Amino acid sequence: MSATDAGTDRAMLTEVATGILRDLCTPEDVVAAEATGWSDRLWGALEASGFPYVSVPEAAGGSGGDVADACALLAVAGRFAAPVPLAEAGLTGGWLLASAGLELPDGPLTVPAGRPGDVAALSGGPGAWRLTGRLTRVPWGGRSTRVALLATGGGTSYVVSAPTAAARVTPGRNLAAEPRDDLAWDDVPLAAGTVAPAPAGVDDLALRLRGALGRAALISGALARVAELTVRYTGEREQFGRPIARFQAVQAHLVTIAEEAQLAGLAVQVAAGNARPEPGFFDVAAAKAVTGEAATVAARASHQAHGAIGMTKEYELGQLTRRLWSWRDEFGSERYWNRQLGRRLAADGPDRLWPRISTGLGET
Amino acid sequence: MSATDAGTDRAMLTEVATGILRDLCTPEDVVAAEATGWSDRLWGALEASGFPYVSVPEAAGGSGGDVADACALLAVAGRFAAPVPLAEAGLTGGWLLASAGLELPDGPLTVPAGRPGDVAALSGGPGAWRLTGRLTRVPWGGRSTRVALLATGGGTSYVVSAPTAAARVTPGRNLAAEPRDDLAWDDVPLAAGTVAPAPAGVDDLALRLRGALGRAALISGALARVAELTVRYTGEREQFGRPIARFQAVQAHLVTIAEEAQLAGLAVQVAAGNARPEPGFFDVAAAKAVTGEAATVAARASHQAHGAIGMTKEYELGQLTRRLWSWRDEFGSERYWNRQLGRRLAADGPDRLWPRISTGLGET
Amino acid sequence: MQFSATTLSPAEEKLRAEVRDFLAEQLPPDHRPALGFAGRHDPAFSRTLAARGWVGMAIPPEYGGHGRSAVDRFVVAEELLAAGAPIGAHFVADRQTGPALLHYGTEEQRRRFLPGIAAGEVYFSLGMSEPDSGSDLASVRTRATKVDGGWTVTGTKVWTSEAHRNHWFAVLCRTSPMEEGRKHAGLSQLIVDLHAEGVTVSPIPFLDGSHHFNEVALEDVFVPDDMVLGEIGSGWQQVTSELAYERSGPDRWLSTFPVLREFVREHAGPAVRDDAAAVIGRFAARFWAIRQMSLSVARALDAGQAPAVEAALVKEVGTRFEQDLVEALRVAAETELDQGTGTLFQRLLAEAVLTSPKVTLQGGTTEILRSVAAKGLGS
Amino acid sequence: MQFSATTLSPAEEKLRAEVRDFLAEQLPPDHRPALGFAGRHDPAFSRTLAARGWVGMAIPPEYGGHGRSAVDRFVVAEELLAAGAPIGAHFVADRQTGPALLHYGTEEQRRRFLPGIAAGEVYFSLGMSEPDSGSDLASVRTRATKVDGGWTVTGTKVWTSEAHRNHWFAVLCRTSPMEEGRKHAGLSQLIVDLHAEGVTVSPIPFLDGSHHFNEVALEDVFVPDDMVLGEIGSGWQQVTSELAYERSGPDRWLSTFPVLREFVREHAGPAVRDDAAAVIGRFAARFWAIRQMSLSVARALDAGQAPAVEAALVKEVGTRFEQDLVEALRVAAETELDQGTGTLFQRLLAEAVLTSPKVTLQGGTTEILRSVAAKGLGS
Repeated sequence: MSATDAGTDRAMLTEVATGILRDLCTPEDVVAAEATGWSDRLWGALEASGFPYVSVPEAAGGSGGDVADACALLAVAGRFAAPVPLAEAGLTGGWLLASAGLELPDGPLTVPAGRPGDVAALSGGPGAWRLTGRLTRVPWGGRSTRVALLATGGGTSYVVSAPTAAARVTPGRNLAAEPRDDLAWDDVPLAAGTVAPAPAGVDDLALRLRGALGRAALISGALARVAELTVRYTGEREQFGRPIARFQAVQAHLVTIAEEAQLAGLAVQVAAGNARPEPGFFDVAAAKAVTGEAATVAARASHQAHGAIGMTKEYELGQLTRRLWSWRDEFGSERYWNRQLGRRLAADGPDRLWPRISTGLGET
Repeated sequence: MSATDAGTDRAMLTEVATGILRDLCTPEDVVAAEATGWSDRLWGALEASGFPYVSVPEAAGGSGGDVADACALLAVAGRFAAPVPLAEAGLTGGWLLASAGLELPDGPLTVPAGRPGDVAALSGGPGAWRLTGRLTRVPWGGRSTRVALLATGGGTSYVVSAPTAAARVTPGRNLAAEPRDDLAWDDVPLAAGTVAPAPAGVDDLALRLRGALGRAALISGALARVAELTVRYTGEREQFGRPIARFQAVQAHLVTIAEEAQLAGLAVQVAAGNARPEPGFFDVAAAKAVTGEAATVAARASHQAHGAIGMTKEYELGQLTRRLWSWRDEFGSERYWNRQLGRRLAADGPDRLWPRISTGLGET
Repeated sequence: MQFSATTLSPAEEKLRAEVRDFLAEQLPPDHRPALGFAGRHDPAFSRTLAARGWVGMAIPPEYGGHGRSAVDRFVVAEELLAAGAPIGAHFVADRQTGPALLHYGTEEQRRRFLPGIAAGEVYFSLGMSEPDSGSDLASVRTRATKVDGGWTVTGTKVWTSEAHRNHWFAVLCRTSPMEEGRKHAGLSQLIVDLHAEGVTVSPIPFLDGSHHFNEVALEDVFVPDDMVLGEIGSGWQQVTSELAYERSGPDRWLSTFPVLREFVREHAGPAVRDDAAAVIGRFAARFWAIRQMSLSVARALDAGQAPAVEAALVKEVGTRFEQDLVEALRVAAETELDQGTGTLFQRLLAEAVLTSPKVTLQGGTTEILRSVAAKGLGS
Repeated sequence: MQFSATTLSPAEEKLRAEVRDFLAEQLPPDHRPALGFAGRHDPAFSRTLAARGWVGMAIPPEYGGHGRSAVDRFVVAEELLAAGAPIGAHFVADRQTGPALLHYGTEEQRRRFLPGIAAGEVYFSLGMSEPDSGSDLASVRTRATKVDGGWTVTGTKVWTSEAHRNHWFAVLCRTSPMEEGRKHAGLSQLIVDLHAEGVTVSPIPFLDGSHHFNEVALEDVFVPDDMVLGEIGSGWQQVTSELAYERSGPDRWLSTFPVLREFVREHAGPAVRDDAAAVIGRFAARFWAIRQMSLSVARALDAGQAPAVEAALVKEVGTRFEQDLVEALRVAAETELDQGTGTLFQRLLAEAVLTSPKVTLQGGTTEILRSVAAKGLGS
């Protein structure tokens, strides 16, 4: 897939990605990958087509395209519950490395989740950098080749492509058994070409915004699928002699799910579409808050509408809702982003509130 | 009505009160009283039967009975949306005066709502006390003869029976048009026998707990009536050829209302029954929080089940819900009490949580 | 069913800026905002707005209107509502009656009514609800009997907004007896002069004490043949499509916005409490997202689509959202409510608490909307 | 419908104190609490508890039980649940099968099963749900055919809790063909040995990865006549009254209590944040009030009443409350969830998030309960 396609034809991008995932990421494949949270075959196919580095410029070794392309791709990944670190690649880790002119690695790349207490510091100076750091719950941390991170050295901020082979790994997982591993480096020497000063605007907040937008995109895709599954199930399943979708109580669930799924999908589309090139604070905060709440509300309604069948670990619904329950908290929960957003809006004052809500133009 | 009856036969007390209110406080009477928030005829009848000072000992000029009797009476008053300051009489104002050995006044008595910024201070000393104070949103403040309040003088706390005739009155009202007036005294001389030192345990918190319990009792009575009205209306009203109570969506509302009304009623019964003689902090905080939330949830569901008819000012439902929307905030909203309660429970630590929830014995 | 993100064109943004400038001139900084389209009936404001071309935007120029797109109308409506402008006089005629006349009216009716509507001078009410008919419109009992040159109408309509101030109302009535199994047949719409002989308008005092709704009794009211709207016998189809117009506009989710803005005013500055900040952020985020849904319906209408399910979803989510907002602000404020005293925020909140129950009932209850939407989802 | 406040007698309080002392001895201070009655299957604990007389409390002494009141059972159950004790082995037999055998069983069946149940040694599962039958129990397809000396049963049951660990299950099956208009007739209950020939138990892995539920396939399983529970043809009536037992006990609202307690532990002390305090206070207050509702049902049962509507209300409000609690704690915690790492609170919260969807489905869905309750309210 060439960069031009990725940038100009988002529909084709999602179509191709959907094709690959439909073949290689069936619900059975997702169940099979559960033990490790990882599908080698799927990652290989995605890598071969250049999907991990969509939105990273071709000049930097990526596949081209923009933030909206990356989010469209992540919505597809969310829909299929893909057990690979796609959100950690181009939109976040790839962006970070490319922004500093560092090389994209072979094999999976990941990023820190920006959790309280995470630290990364450099010592030694140019040509002899050494990394000491401790990062918690890094997505696919133990499975990745490198972690793209920001570290301070002598008061300056650097982008680092840190080798996971040199880290101590303490495995963890989220509710969907996706790897979330603690990584620690103790005074580890870094190879030449893996450290570079962070350009202006490339900082913790910018990375956090991209991380949050990526999770919002995954959530929106999963919710679209939850909505489809629930419509299908309630249309087929009969009780008391008619499809349960005819009962008012079930209709209420269906409508709730549809609303939340649509709100989530639109929020991500708008936030991603407004990125030029960086995603804006208001857009991302609002999109993550809206998708987080949507995940909660729609997951509850879909389980209620499905009844017992939805709670088997193998049924597709459960694969999706377990991810929704995890992704909503990662890179900031809805409460976190609501609070951040509210602080900013309160600081801006009442007369800027409506202009901010009503603009679709991505002011930050 | 003798004190013995009031104390020993709560069922008779509520039966007699219900009889009076059924006659003198019909929905039409409540509408008619709306302009002033006051029914002279009803107050006269209640006074003649000794109802205002239920729970104040006979020795102090009251009608006897206990806190649970007073709350049972207030539940009846709430049910009929009675436009008189019954909750401000025996349970709160009467208790305050009697506790300090002061005389109960002729005519309505009220108490401060304990709002932020309220102040009351004494100067002058025994025999020549003077009052300076500013109280906001005092229930029936302008309509009452006296306000029972706590004021500080020379570092000591006193109970005062303050004359409203000497106060500047700024009228206000709550959402149900019940008077909530600001009162101000500027260095007003107080008559002999209207000031006395506050005994131990008679303080702002104790008054606030009684005020909150009174509101909870009013709410529980109003909710019981809201539940009845909604069951009746949805059983009679037909749409699409059958009573709307047969639709699942309406059933959901009916069940919600019943649950909240029952929770509210039980919470008040338990909190009042546990008072021996003082209502406990946990009980009152929990009862006011539960009834406040119940008011919100049940009012919304009852309006949704009733449709348009519920929103005419004259229909009984609206008279009740407007009171619910006001009472839930008075003497501390559910959020206020949730927070106070949570602070206390957090301070007590995790191992005291279950014993505190499961005891019915009114520890404070 | 699909909502697609859309952004405003430069021309649409320019229109917005013009409306904002206009409102900044027209509304004093300390004006008490109206909550929703029914908030205040102000003919002078309606005429001034019309003079700028912002009433009758859906009406073609040959009838005195402006032939503007659904998105342009959306932009004007959202600015008016966010500012709490007093649009109660013309809004129903503009949103509902104008399009109905364009769809179903005779040429003569269009020439008679549309220019006045577009001028912000002719105001309509809706004559649908009756004492015994709520969501089940087919059960209306108002009856029109054919007489020479017209119809004689007898019956009672309730919840007729502003009937005491408006000029006309479109009355849904039975023009032939109900037949078993065909209860939607035999209904028609007549345009009735609210000042005609036999029409008695009585107030229905609303919860907050305001006079907005009325009972309108019709006793042998003569309605000439040329005041029949659409086909005799097609009233139910016409009215249910009218309900669709009501569903997804900014009036369905912006009514209580001014209360949030005033809450922000009370908490403005960098030292906002965590829980107040969380409420502000949550509702700002949802306003932003719901607005996108609603805007995308307008865009779809301009593209010639018929997004009925989408419109029902927007209304269902929007009106519940309005109530949730009021409740969340009430909890966060921890204050006592009084319509007459306190800060502007406190007074608006009191008004919103009293009026918000109606928003999930107008234009199809939550339950009806869910049924419409759920059926659409399954197909 | 009426709930009345009730307090515990000194004897009942003494029982509570004994149970608390027992649990303090049995459960190490750092034990991971089980969430709800299905939380952990521990035969040793069940036997120890039974030795204290706290299993089979509803069973009369002549069958090895203790003939205690509903309130006594309530007190024991709430203490066990609040402490997160591992009661999964005996709980269903104790709550459901014991009373069913007392009501419907033959003298022989009672003598055979009740002493073992009361000893905490004989465990039952429930055989109601099938792949195509959820709340609509009349649609079960498992079929029993009369043969010499008994019945041959064929069919598949799903969601059979702990079938891989328990001894028996009571199977609802069709013993005569469904007749049009009488779909509840022709159903019966048979007591089936989970280790009988033709019984195959396969795990249904639950969302949280645990093995609790099973599919139980029955292929020509022979059940002797003396294992028919109650009357042939009365299965539906028996089972629906069994559902009533399920409805209002402490197991319906206490499952997630240990998560709240651990949240308090994380925030213990005088400097608790406002929003954490508000969550703690809100849920403590509702626990206190819901407990009173549930207790009042137990008291009514002891007074010989049949509070079916009340029980449905308690379950409906209680199970939704459990889910609300989990969600509110999740929001307040602002943490990522992992069943295997973090503090005890975090691990329990992760478990609760994964398991809480089931609580509004077991023992009658929220929708069914609302229908039961709403009908009762109207009468």
